[in-house]
Amino acid sequence: MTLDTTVQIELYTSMLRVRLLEEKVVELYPVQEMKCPVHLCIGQEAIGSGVAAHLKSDDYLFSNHRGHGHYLVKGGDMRALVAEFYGRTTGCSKGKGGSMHVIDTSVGMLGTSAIVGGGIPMGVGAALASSIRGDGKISAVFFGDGAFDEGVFYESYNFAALKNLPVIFVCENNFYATNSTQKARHAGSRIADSAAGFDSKGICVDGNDVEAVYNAAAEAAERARSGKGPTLIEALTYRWKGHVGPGTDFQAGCRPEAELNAWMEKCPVKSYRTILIETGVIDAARDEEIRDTISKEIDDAFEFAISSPLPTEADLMTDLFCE
Amino acid sequence: MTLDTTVQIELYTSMLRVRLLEEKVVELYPVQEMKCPVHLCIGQEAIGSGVAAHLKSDDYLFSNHRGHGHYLVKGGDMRALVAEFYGRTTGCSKGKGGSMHVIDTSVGMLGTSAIVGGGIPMGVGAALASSIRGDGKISAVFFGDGAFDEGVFYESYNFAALKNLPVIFVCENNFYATNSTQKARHAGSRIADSAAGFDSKGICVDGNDVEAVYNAAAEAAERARSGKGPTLIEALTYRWKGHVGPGTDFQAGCRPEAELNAWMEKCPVKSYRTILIETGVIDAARDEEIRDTISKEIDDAFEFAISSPLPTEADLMTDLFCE
Amino acid sequence: MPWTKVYSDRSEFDIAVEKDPSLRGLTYRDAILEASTQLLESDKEFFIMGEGVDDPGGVFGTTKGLTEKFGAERVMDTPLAENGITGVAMGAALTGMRPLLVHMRVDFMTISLDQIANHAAKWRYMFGGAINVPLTIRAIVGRGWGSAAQHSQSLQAMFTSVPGLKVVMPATPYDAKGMLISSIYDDNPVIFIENRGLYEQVGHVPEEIYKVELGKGIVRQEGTDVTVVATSQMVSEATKAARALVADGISAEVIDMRTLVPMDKEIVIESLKKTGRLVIADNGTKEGGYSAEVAAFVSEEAFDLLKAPIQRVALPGVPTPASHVLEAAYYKGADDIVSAVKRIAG
Amino acid sequence: MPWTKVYSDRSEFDIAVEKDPSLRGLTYRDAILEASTQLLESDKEFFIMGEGVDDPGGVFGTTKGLTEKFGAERVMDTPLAENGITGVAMGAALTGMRPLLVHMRVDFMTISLDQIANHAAKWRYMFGGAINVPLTIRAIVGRGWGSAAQHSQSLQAMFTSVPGLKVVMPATPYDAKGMLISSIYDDNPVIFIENRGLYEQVGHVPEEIYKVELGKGIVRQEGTDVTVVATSQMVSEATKAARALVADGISAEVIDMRTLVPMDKEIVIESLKKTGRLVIADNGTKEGGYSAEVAAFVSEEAFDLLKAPIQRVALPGVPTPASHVLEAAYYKGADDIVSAVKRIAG
Ligand SMILES: Cc1ncc(C[n+]2csc(CCOP(=O)(O)OP(=O)(O)O)c2C)c(N)n1
Ligand SMILES: Cc1ncc(C[n+]2csc(CCOP(=O)(O)OP(=O)(O)O)c2C)c(N)n1
Ligand SMILES: [Mg+2]
Ligand SMILES: [Mg+2]
Repeated sequence: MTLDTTVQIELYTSMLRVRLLEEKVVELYPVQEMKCPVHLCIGQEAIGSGVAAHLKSDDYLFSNHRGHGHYLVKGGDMRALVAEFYGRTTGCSKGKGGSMHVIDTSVGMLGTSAIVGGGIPMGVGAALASSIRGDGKISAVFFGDGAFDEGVFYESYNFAALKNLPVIFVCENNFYATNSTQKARHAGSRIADSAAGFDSKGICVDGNDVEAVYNAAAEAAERARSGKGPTLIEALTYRWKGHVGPGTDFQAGCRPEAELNAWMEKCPVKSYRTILIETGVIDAARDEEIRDTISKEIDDAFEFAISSPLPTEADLMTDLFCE
Repeated sequence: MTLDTTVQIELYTSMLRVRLLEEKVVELYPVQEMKCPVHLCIGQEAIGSGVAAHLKSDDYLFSNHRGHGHYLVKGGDMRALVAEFYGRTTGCSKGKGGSMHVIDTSVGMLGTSAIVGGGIPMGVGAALASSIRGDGKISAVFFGDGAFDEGVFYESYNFAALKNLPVIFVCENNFYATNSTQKARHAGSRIADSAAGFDSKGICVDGNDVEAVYNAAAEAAERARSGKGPTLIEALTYRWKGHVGPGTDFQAGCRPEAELNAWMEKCPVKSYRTILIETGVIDAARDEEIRDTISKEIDDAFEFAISSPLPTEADLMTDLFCE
Repeated sequence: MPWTKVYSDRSEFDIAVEKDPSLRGLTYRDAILEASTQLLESDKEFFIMGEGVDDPGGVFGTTKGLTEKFGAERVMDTPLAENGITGVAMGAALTGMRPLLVHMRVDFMTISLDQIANHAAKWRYMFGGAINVPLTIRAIVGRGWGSAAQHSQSLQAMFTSVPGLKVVMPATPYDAKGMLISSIYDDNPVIFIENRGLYEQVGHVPEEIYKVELGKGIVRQEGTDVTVVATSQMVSEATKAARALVADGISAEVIDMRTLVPMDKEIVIESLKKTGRLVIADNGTKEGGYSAEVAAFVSEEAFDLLKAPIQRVALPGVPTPASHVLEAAYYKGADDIVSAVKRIAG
Repeated sequence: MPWTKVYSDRSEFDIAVEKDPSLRGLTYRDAILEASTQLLESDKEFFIMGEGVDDPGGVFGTTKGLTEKFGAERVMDTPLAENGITGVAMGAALTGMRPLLVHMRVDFMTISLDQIANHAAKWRYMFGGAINVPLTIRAIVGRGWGSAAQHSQSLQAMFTSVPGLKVVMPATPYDAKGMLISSIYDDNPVIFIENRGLYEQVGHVPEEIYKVELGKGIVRQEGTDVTVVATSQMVSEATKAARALVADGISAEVIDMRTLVPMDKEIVIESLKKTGRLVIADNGTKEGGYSAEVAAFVSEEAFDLLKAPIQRVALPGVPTPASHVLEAAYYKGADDIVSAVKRIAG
């Protein structure tokens, strides 16, 4: 299916926005003013962008420790995100969560769990709520191949399929959980196929091809909205940076450098840019324009964050219970 | 494959022994001297008998709340089992476990967990130990269709398949977890098929046909002993009594009476007896003889139990830690 | 007030009704069922899920008939997948619904502790108050019948040790209903703990929907010599003990904590001002149990009021044994409270 | 004795070595690594499993290089499946092997609490002593760097509240090695808790295999005015505090509990006989924490020795916040111990 150019530009912009934000984090992290671990999704941007294109603002999204991208593509406020990296009161979590815990309820982004697999059942629960209410909303939940190891994935998928809930499971298979390969953890190797065990639908897709992801998500969203239950999207991709932090990890022996290089060749942003330019959807000038707009937004967000107030000791005991 | 008559008689005797023991429990339970919940396996005897026929005395077995039969077929001491029902110091767990917690380490029966699914990873762990030691032992772990709901099943099977461990997973699918049907809990319906997701082997078998179970277990044991990893046996069967206690449950609306009746027609013990008599493996007299021997053993076990001492208060604080 | 009264058995309540015919007797079990029914009737955002909630027996009777009445979508049986299902309930709560998750036995909640302790308890704080978790989990604790180690724990301490969970243990039918309703309408995760030994207990329960404020203890029996701080089923044991102690000339004040977290420290301190002596009666394990926190806070914040050592009446530090002889030795009751009081009473 | 000494920083140890060149300095991290290495070398029944144990970084360095040296079967990376893997380790232990399961962060153990609390803790008692569970689980706790609510808990109270688990928290490199070896050879399940803040700490560690008996506390610093009972990383904070208090003319005795369960009550009581004053310093949450049990047992069994309220220095009852400002306010140290001592010191 050929996409509308508006959609194409949106997808490109969405990916680029995540990429440039993350690159800014890479640039500024060494200053040590973002005093929390950061898990970057550089190299994996196509997945969130392709899926989120099918989510309405009041649909739900749940994510994990590697959640900056998901937050942004769902429409989360960038200023509040960056302020959270900086531990400020203006952060989306008032500085209490840090980079691993970002939220924007105004756009249905209901949080990220840094416990591997922890967010999955919540996505199903939000879908259950929609199903009971009959409000037509759907949920998407993002998790890694590591989360596929966890029993909670199995329990959650079974429940979603059993009850035909409107939820999209998006497994970003980057072949590693920290430094442990998928082979070292999974007896089988085809994550998407496991949907068959639940008499449900699995789709394995090139996670670096944003249109492929878009198309898979279109089908999944359609299934969700029409009462056909969950879909398991397995999107194959690769993380460029180390598991945590702004640096690469091959030097430390975590992964083969050649493997990284091969995947960098398949950069989702760059390759889509090439396609869009080659097919005349955008030209270099338009690309510059898009980048410029994003860069300004990012600069503004960082400025906002850095100039925002830090919490004070008095904030320590607040926010535990809702009165 | 036609079985050796010795094996056939052993299988028959093994099932009958479990059946008669359980029937004795049914008879005496109302006296209220067995002061603990009992989960009877009447109707399901063929599974344990068929599988255990392939286990050596030093192979391992793990079981669940419905474990009397597994204990017996593995060679567990009957006196100690019954004494445990009666909460005596001579019980296999010195009265501390009750009917749900029986053990006989001398025959590799390493315990039963009453937490649904709880025993499954232990069976895998024992197999891991055998694999590390290279001692040639295998493990069998028995669990119900209810345990298939639990993430721990998934995690355990994945690990066993990943590491090619010598373990047999025996799922006794009696279609109910307490009063909840399999349909109400599983999105898929073919438990055995789920082994495919782990690139492993699943076998679905008529759990009321002891020779069918025997043959499936032969294959599973062979796989385990020859380094081919786990096998998932799904044995279809039915529980005759209520989930817990000696009575039937259809009166309370837990299950359709007709369903029970249909399954009672397929009684594993009776139908095998018919086959053995029809094929001349045993005659009525031999059958009587077998029953007699078993009945004596059972009477002896109950006498032993009832005449054994109860614990005293002083026993309360012992056995927590090994000094 | 009729609802502050603890009736140790049915006959006591019958006598009370003779005196005051306006009293409406309901068992603890039926109080839970009534609260659930009324919430289902009145609030579309409320629903119930749990293993066996649609069972003919209905989780010891507390959910009996609800699925027939309200449908399987609002009173939903679930697979045996405690961690996943807890996360599902939590996810629904995050969208603003008010799920009630039911566990037949608290023992199974250890499987879902990740969702409870790492997620439900932390979600609000971790996101700086941006979202609430109006999830209530009913946890049934207490003595079985030879049920042994894995089916009769009382794990309140596991929950009270995690900041972010409200933990309540109503001791009377009146409170069971009122506190269940309050828990559902509390925007925080609440662990609602019921001792199954209380299900047959009868007390006055108004027919209408009402709330009992969380976080407030209540004096069940006034006294001047010793304070007995009790939880759940130990409250009626404590009232029995207080009655027995009269014969020894000892006046015991019985406080029903009702809510374990947040703790009503004030009510304990006020009582100690009178009595100066403290016995804590809880049906959890003694070492590391909830009774430890009560003792600790008093020894820290109200030490000067104490005239004698604190005493704890709680379960010994072993798993529950099966044999009835051992079970009898394991569990504690009014006698043990009486002994504890006597050890420190003047 | 050189091994009873707590060196708050590297320079202190360097000075000690100048005086006694026979001292062998090792970090806490390397002490764990050395114990693990020697056990792998000497005992075929011992093996290690856990997420990332074969990582180039080696679980904060504590398992570094072991897989290369001993093979992936004896030092085994595992899937992220904490409950299942715990059961697997337990199953191996039931056959008599001595597995060491490693958790990079204790937070993940909530997922496996069923296997820990319902199974490992209960298996021996529940089967009347017929079988042992020689399983050791290393749980890493403590402060991160903006790691927030789900990656920096100190959940010792979750384990101490369940009968059947031994719980240890070595505070020095010497004890880390000796207690790890003792834990492995203990036939009971042991939760071996390490505060990552200790990894860089250096102390004397003998080269040979040796054991440090579980269940015994140790006096790290003698004193006469007040007893500071501390755990793990709070031990060095307490020694610092004791040193600071000298200036105020206060002599503090510092007790390192080392083993939380079973608790060495004797050592606390003996100290209180001298001091009559108690401060408890633990890096878990205060409410419902391990510090509560210490306070409770003292107020119950040694009340008459107390001359002043007990004080607890422990974490406030909220999840760990991320922002460094809040983190700084959240964690406790020597200063807080000094203040607590001063509040009650005569
Ligand atoms: C339950 C749990 N176990 C372990 C960890 C430590 N941990 C954090 S992220 C991670 C890897 C997760 O891998 P994956 O799910 O594939 O996501 P990715 O990092 O590749 O995006 C691990 C092991 C954790 N946070 N939670
Ligand atoms: C984790 C857990 N959840 C719930 C229960 C309560 N329970 C005990 S047995 C049982 C049913 C188990 O069904 P299945 O595994 O099919 O075994 P069956 O009883 O049919 O033999 C349930 C729900 C439990 N013991 N453990
Ligand atoms: Mg990954
Ligand atoms: Mg079943």
